[in-house]
Amino acid sequence: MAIPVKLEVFEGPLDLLLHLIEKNKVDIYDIPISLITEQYLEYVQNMPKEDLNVVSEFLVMAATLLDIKCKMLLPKQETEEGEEEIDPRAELVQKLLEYKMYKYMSLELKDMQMESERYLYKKPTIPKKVQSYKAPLDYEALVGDSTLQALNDLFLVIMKRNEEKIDPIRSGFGKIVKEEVDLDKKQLEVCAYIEAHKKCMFTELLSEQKNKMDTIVTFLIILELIKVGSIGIKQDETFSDIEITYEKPFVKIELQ
Amino acid sequence: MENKKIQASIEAILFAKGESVEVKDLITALECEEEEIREAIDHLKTMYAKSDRGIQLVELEDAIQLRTKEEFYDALIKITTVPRKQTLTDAALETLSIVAYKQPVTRLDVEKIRGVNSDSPLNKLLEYGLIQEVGRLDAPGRPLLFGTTEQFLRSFGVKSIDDLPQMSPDVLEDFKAQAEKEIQIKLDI
Amino acid sequence: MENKKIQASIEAILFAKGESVEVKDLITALECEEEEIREAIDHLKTMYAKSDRGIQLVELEDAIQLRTKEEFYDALIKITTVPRKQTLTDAALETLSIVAYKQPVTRLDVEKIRGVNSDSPLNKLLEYGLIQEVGRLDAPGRPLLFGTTEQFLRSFGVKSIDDLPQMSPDVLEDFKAQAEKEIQIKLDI
Repeated sequence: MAIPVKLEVFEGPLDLLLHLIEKNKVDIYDIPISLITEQYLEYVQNMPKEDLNVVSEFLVMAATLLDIKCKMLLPKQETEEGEEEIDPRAELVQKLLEYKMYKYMSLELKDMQMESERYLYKKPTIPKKVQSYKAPLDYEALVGDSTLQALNDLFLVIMKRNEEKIDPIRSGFGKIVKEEVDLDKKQLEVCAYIEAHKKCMFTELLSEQKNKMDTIVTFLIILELIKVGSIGIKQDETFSDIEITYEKPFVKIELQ
Repeated sequence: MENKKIQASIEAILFAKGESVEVKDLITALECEEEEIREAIDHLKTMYAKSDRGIQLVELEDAIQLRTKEEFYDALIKITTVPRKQTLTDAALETLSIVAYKQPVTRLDVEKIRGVNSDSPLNKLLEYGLIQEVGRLDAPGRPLLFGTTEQFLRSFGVKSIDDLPQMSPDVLEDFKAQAEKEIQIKLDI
Repeated sequence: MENKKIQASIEAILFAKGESVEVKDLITALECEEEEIREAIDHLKTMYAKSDRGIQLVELEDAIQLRTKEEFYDALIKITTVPRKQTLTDAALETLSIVAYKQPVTRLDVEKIRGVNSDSPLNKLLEYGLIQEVGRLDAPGRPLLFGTTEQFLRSFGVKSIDDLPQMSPDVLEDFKAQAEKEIQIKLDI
C-alpha cells in the first residue's frame, strides 16, 4: 500500500488503528491482524522522529500488534478445561471500542459546544450603591471574650514590658549624636581637668562628657595616660568608682 | 414574602450578578422556603418562555442563570462583542469527553483510554476552566481526580452531567450501522 | 419584523450588553423603523414596571439600558456581601488598651510604648469605630490625638472612661523598680 506523501496526524496509536480499520472497511470485532499490523508499521516507519515520546507510544502498540500476530499464527489450543482459548485480539478490541466511544462522544460535545456558543451571558452589573455597602460589624464577635479586665491586664503587661526595655544605665547616656571628636582638644581637656583637680573620680570625669563618643574617647585617653604613667588609679573593689590621681606632667599621646 | 416579590427579587439578583446563583443562596438571602423559591423560578421560566422575551432562565446543577435566547444570536452579534470562541483541539475534546463521562478520573485513566500521554490537553482544559480538580484517589501516590465544572455545563449547554447525551454500546452500534449505511449509499452512487 | 420579535430582540441586546445601547444602533441592528423600535421600548417599559419584575428600562438621552430596580438592592446586598467575621488581633487589643488607658494619645505615643509601628492596628481600630480622633496635640506637626469611642464603652461594658480601672502611679513606680532590680541581677552575674 502506498504511503501518502503527507502523513495524517493521529491523536495516538489507537486513533491510527481505528483509522486503518475504517479505511480497510473491516470489522472491528474481527480485525485482519496481519494486514493491519503491516500498515501500522509502515506508518510508524514514516513517522516524523522529532518527538521520541510520541514515537515510543506508537512503538508500544506496534509491539502489541506483533505479539497478537504471533499468537494468531500458533495453532489454537484448547485449555485443560476444554474451553476455547480467548481470542488474542480481545483486549485490543475492547480498548479500541472504548476509545472509539469517547472519540464519538467528543464529536457530539463539539456540536453541543457550537450550539451553546449562540447563547450569550451577561457580565455582572452590580449597582454602585450595592457594591459600596459595608456590612455592619458584629461587635460581639469582634470583641470576642476580651473584657475590660483583660484590657486592663494587657495594659499592665505592656507597661511592665516597656519599663524593662529601658536599661537604666544606658538610658542615661541620652541621645546619640554623630559628632567628630577633636582628639587633641579632647586630650587637652581631660589633662587640664585632672591637673586642675589633682585627684578626681572616674565617674566625675565621665559625667562631664556630653555623649557616647566623648565618653569612649575620654576612657581611651585615661588608659593611655595610665600607660605613660601620667596618672595613677585606685579602685577599692570591683564595680566601685575609680580614683584618678595626677602623677607627672602630661606628654602628648597618640591615640589610634 | 409575597410570590410576586420573590419572583422580582430573583430576577433582580440574576440580572445584576450575571453569573450563576445557587438556589441555596437565594433561600438564605430572601429568607424563603425552598419551595417558594422553586415555584418562583418556575414562574420566571414560563414568563421568559413567551415569544416577546429575549432572555431565558437556565439551570446548572443547583444554580440558575440568565442568558439570551439562541434565536437572537444573529441580531446580537451585530451590536455586542461576542466572547472569543474557545476552539478545543481534537485531543482536548477527546480528553474532555473522557473526563465528562467517567468523572472523577485520574491522569492515568485518561492516558490509558487515549493510549497517549494526555497532560497537555488536561492542562488546557484546566486552564479553560472546563475541568477542575475534585479530590485525590485513595491509591498509592494519591493521584489527583478531575471532574467537569459549571463552566463546562454552560459551554456545552447541559443542565447537569446526567443530561449529557447517553453513551452506550447501543449508541455505538447505531453509529456503526449508520456509518456502514453511509458507505453503502456512497457505494451505490 | 413582528412586534413581539423586535421587543424580544431588544431585551436580548440590552441584557447581553449590560450597558446603555443607542436607539440608532438598535435601528441598524434590527433593520427596523425608528417608530417600531420606540413602540417596542414603550412596551418593554410597561412590562418591566409590573411588580413581579426586578429590572427596569431607563432612557438616557438617546440610549436605553436595563437596570436593577432600586427596591431590590437589599436582596442583592444580602447575596453579594459576605458577612464580615472579624476579631481583634493581639496587636489591635494591645493598641486599644494603650489608647484606653493613656488617652488622649498620638500615634507616636502608641508606637513608643509598643516599640513597633502601630499604624495598622490604629487604622483598624478607627475603622471598627472603637477609637476616634479627639483633637490635635499642641506640638510640632500638630499630631492627631486618639481616644476611645462610645462604641468602645458599649462593647466593653463601661459607662464612661472614668470607669476604666485606673493605673496608679504607684504601680508604675513598682514596675520601674522591679525592672531596675532585674537588670542589676543580670549585671551581678
